[in-house]
Amino acid sequence: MQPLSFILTHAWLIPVIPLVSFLLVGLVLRPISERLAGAFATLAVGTSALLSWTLAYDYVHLAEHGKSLPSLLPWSAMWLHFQDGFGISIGTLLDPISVMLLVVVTTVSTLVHLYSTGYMHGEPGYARYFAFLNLFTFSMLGLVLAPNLVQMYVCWELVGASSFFLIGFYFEKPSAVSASKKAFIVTRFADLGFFLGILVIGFYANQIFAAMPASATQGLQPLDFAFLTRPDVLAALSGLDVHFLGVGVLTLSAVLIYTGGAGKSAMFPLHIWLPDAMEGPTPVSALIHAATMVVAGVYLVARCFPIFATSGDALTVVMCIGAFTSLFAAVIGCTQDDIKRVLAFSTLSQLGYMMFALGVASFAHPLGYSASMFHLFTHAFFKALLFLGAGSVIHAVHSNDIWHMGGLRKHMPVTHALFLIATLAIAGIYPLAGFFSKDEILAAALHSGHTVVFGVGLLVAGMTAFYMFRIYFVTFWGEPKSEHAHHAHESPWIMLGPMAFLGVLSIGAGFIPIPEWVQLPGAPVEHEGIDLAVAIPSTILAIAGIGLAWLLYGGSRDRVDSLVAKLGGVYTLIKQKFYFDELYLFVTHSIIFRFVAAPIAWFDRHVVDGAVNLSGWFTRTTGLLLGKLQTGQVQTYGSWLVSGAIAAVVVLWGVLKSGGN
Amino acid sequence: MAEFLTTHGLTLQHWLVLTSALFSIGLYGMLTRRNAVGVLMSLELCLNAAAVNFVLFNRYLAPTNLGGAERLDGAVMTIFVIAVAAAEVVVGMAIFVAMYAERRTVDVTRLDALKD
Amino acid sequence: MLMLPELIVVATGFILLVLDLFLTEKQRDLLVPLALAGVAAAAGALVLTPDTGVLLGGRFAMDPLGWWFKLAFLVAAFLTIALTSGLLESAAPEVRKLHSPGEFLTILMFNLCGMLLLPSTRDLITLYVALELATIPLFLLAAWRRDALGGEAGLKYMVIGALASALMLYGFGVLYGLTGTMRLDAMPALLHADRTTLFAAALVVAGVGFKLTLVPFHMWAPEVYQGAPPPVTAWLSVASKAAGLSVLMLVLFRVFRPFLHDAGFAIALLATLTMTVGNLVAVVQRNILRFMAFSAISQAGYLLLGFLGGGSGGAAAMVFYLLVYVVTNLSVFALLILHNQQTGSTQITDYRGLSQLNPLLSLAMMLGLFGLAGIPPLSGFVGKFLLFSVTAQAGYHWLVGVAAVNSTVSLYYYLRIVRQMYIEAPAEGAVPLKPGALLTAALVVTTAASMLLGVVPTVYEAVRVSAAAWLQALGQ
Amino acid sequence: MGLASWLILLPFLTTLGVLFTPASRPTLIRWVSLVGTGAHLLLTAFTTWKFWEVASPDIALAKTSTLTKLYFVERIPWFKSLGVDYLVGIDGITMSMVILTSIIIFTGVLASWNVVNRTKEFFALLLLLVTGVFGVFLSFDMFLFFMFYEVAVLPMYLLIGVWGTGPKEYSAMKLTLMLMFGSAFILVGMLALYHYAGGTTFDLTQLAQFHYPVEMQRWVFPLIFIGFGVLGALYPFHTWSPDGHASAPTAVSMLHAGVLMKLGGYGALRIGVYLLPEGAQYWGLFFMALTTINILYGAFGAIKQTDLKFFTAYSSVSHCGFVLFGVASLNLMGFKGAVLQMFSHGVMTGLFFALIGMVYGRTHTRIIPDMGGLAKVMPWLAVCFYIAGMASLGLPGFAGFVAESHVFMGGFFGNAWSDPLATRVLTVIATLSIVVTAVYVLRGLAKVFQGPITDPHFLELTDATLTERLSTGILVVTLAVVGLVPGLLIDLIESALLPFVNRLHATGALAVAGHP
Repeated sequence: MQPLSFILTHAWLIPVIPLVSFLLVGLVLRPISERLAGAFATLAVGTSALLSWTLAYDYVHLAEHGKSLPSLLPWSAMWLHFQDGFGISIGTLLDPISVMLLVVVTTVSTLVHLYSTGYMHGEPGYARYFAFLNLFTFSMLGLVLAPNLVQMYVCWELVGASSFFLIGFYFEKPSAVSASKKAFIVTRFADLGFFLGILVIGFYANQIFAAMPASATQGLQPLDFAFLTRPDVLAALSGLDVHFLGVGVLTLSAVLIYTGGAGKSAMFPLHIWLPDAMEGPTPVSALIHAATMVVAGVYLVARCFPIFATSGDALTVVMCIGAFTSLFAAVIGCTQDDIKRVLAFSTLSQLGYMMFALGVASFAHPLGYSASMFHLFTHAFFKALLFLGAGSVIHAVHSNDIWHMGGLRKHMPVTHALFLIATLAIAGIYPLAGFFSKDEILAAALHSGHTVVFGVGLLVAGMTAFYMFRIYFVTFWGEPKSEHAHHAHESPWIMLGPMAFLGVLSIGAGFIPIPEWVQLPGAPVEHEGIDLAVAIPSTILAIAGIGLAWLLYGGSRDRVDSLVAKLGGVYTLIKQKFYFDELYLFVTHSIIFRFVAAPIAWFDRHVVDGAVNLSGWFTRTTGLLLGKLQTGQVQTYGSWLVSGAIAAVVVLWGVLKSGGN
Repeated sequence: MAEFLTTHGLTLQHWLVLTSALFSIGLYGMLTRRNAVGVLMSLELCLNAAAVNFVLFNRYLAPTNLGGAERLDGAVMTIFVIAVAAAEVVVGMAIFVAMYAERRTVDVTRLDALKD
Repeated sequence: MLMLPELIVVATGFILLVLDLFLTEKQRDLLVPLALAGVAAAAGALVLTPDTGVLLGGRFAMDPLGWWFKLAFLVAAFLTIALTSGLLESAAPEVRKLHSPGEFLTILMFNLCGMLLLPSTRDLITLYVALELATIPLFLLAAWRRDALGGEAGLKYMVIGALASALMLYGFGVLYGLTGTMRLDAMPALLHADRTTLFAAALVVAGVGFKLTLVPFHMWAPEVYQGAPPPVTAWLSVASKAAGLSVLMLVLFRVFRPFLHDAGFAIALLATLTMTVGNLVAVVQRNILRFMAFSAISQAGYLLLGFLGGGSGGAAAMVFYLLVYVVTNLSVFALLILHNQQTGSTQITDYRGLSQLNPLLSLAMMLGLFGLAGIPPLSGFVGKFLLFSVTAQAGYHWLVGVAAVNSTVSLYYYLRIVRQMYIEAPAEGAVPLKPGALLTAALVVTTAASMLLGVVPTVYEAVRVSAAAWLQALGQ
Repeated sequence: MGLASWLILLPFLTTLGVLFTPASRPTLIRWVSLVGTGAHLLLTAFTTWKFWEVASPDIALAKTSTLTKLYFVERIPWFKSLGVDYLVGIDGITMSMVILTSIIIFTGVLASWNVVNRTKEFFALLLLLVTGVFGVFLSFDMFLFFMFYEVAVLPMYLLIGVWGTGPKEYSAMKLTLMLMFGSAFILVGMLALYHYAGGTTFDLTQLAQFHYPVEMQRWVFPLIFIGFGVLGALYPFHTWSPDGHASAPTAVSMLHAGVLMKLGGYGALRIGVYLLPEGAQYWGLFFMALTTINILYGAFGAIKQTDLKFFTAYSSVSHCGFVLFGVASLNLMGFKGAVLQMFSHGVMTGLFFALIGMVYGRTHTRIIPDMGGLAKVMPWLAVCFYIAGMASLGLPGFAGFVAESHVFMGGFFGNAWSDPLATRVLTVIATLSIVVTAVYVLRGLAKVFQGPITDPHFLELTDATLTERLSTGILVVTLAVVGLVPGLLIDLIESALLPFVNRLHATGALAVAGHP
């Protein structure tokens, strides 16, 4: 094998550049000039993007004929040393999925940075915004390149934190503040599962690791993916006769790790934070809450896929929850009025798609794995485009409510065209990107024998087309419904440029042979072209969805209103997102805060501290009572003295008779 | 003298009963007399009971196992006790007089300015 | 030669008495330096005195530990006189002045002499006489100010003192009867652990307990401490307690040594009771003299711990702690006397804001209080630590716990005073205290000693050597 | 005189320097303190470097040793007949704690720059306190250790009582008494240790070679652990902490939460586990359970607090629980986690209290609901606060994560003497705190710094001054450096902790049956 190229051995540069830029922008440039800070940050991420394209190019050319792409660890260093034979290194793991995501993240991030220089122009905290974007990019890249669970977890938390700061960017707005808290806490809760998963698997992997001869574990650590996904290790793990609540170690840890992924990827029932996260600036939503961070969960499952696949049960969980989420979110998406929230629910739905795609995969039928990654790839572009388009619209209309828009296709033709492309892409219309990946997912579901899931997928495909065109029609067609909509202006080129670039990718990404490159290691190649048995029904359903949307929303609002009236309570239930937010609020505030936190605070102040004060009181009171013996009567004192002498006699008799001789 | 006592059946025990009784009466007096002078007198009883003890033990027990000057230790002690008791009474009376000048009473139960 | 310190003290007493007759009011100011010189001379003589030797046919003897006790008495006397100087001099404020300085000092000297004799006594007669000499003059001193409170204090002290001495005397009598000898050293071999012996022991302990303010023989203490003039209280709290300890050591180590080990539980009980009651009641006191009384009671409880196990380590710990206690307690009393002398108050709350008026004096007082509480690096800590260590060595781990918790409680009340001095603001119109030269010197000496004893091990090591030699001599 | 002694002496000399500076020149007093503590920081850096030079070749040795090797040992016989020595030395744990203390006191002096009332006494007491702290960390003679321990605790009374706020006398008294109450337990345990070993030495290194009877270990260990636990805010002996911290002035809170509370964990480890391995084995699970309560209880308690200082104090209860939890988990990772957590919590909570003081100095309120939107007017403080908050909820990249991950790994990996299922369940319960912590930290900070400005007066407030920036900056950088390059600290402490583990194993496994 030829020596690796410079960028492959120095892949760490890609995340480090944004990190350095974050520090520079945050500490040095921000006070000097906001514009400069923004430009610098953009430039830094751009450099990373260029580097990752170069890297991807070099990496793809590593493939030898007939073989899948190699998994490389060109650089790593010990970071956290727990005990002998159990440490955590940091490094850059290069394999098909990480390289793919590297490209996606840096590309979208660069475009979002560019877009933001226009979108955020004049906002207070402009430089802060870019600093956090840089931080996010760094963390996300670190996550992507993680060669072990702990680095993944570390970066996982960091993306969570940067997401928190970006959602709460408008920190004077209470809704933004609470949305950011919610996002952080919900994902944190999920990360607890992830962390426990690491603990569980770390413990047993460490045992297995220690039992192996040193030669077999050369250069590895127990939590490295390279170790954990080795067949012999997996066999040993699944062979362990340790159960907790009837669940084996492997399944338990897989499910726990999945919990983390489910939190980040907002799977049901941890989905509640994502719609609220739309309180952040729209470019942030595009980058973090559509294209990159939220797919980290999918990425995690893909990364640990051999563990899930060996467990089997865990994969079923992934599949069921993924399928359910995709349907659930699609249903809610049909009723929302906030353009960004609709997009958020669509993101949820698409993430569910990716998840169940992984769920249906197996070593025998690895197609779902490739399909999921493929969909992740394409989705990043068109969803980012949708968000940026929405941002452009919001920028013009100063509102998120689709019912305040309307007729914008005339005022904002470029935005309209690009938005339409993205909408078609997500609806899965040939030959746009979404079609290919969605088709592959459905095919994977069908071919692996999961017909129910396949059915759900089809249904969701149709619904996706429906609700996406719903917002498209309401926003861009009809009459302007507000003063702002009348006077809307097209956005500047600094915003349109990145959108156009994404538009090109939304059209063309389907032709990039991701499934060929991204193969489940150790499984047979199962890639096939377009399967008409899947493509035809899905396209039909998509078109049906578009048609329905046209029917309902293409013209006046009356039809919708009458339909809503007919649906009645069901509609309200859906529109209120099945009252999940309220449920969570109830559980946290009314149960945990009121019945756990408040009683503990009370208990501490009154019982525990009360006991301390009581002992003080007791001391004083005893002192007072004993002091009362000082009556001032000398003869009483004399009596005490005499009785004391008598008592001494008695005690001495007792002690020396019993204890002595 | 010794023969007289022993022939009349008086043993050490009898004497000890006497001194114990004396001592107890003294104690009782000290703890119950309201008049300070009465307290002092009771004290004398106590001290004297103890002093008599020394004489008794000297008489009955000590000479049997000791020689020389120490044979008289008990009696010597008694003399010292008497002397000390006198000193004690003197001091006590001095204080009482001073007290009386100040308070116009020597009732010990009314001396309770100092207490908690 | 062996008795030289005592003789010097007695001589000083007589000289003072006689001089007093011939001096004018003004000239009497010379008496204090004279008394100090006498005590210093006695101390000098003590240094030259060998620490073993016998006089008067074995009725008086020097022993290594007795030497330390005598040193403690002399140091206490010297410091007390220095602290009292302000009240004895003719320029003192009339209300709080101690009249007839010559007589006062004479009586103090005789009292001191009695105490000096105590550790050297070797038979019941000398012991009794010395003990009474160490006690009776105190009644007078307590009632020195012939006001209502002083008189009451003196009377109560006298009544209880007489009662205690009667009990003890009775106990002595029983001991004599049991052994037929007055010689303390001859007794252990003749005693058996029968009920009568224990009865005698209990009576003796009750008598000594009065002097050492052990609970429940302590009840006179707060009253007397409160009613007596503060310098007398200071003297009482250190010298009388030292005298009590020396008698108790004499009795327990010389006479009842065969039972000492087995009586451990009784001692532990007495110690627990003493420190606990002393501490608990001290917590609620408002008068600083009463407060010091209860504090002193609890300190006696700690002292008692040294008897556990009956080893030389315990003896050394007690003597060392006694030395520490003498200087530390007197350093506290220095300020207390000064404060009382210049404000007339004995209320704890009247110390408020003192640190802002007299920062250095307050610092000294705080260090003294912390020393009493046993806070390192003050010597009080080392002293307590040694006692606790003895307790642990004797196997009474629970008692270490009790004592340590008691220390915590005691810290509470010592901190109450610190709080007044440091945290509260001074009262309107409060003026700084103006200490005299002698008092200042005494304060410096006590404070320095209370710090150095804990840091420089020389004194402790010397006491330890003495104790070992002493116990070895006893064992023969 | 060697480095170890200088580390103790320097703050003491600074104390004297302050005492001999006239009270009428407060600025000079501040500068004397700053220069003294700054010099100490340099000395610490130098010592660390020296230590690293001499200690790093010995790491391999530690893997099999049952005795922690000391460096820069100085021994001067003191109370010879008792076997008390002036014995100071440095090992990895000590070194890391000295670094922590040195940083905290330096920043603490900076944070107290605006103490105007009785400046001289304030700084003198502060420096005296810190002398005691250094003494505790550096001494290896139990007598000396205990002596310094009390020296470190007592000045707190005056510092809180005189310069505090709110019910300061009550808080100061409660704090002092509870800590002294704890030290009563320690004293009992210590004397037992001394006498069972023959009563000839207090030298920890020599006592460590003595094998105590198992029965004795079983009753002494809880005394030691609880005694030190009081200072380490062990439930239910932690209630001095909220009141004390709430009343204390800024630098005192910093020192107290940052350093003094560490003495608890340090003592439990150094004396409890080191000398009484079998006692530790017997009680490990019990204390793991108790500290699990600690962790969650503190965290839940913090949710409902409205005073920023109470809030931080409860959070400290929770975080100090991690320290003791790590100690109780009886394995290398747990021990390392405990020491790391001591360090990280020290810095983090020091930062917290420094910031609270700064915010309070501006808004004159610490009540969370009264504040809002402060990030707009004091961005520096807000950023630092968020960093402290993120560090406290264990965000990777800061020292807290390194420590917590060790502690949890340690707890989950368990030990041979506790029921494995129980330790794991307890660990899982304890990990819940990372969510609860996020809840209270974010709720609290969001209210204070985010949202609309609640009081128009706030608009006139200013951001951090230069000294404030310096002190907070140092702490933030420390948090980040340890978080990003944990090896710096881990390598320092690991060789010191390996013998602890070896000792536990050398005693031979005891029967698991008969647990308390």
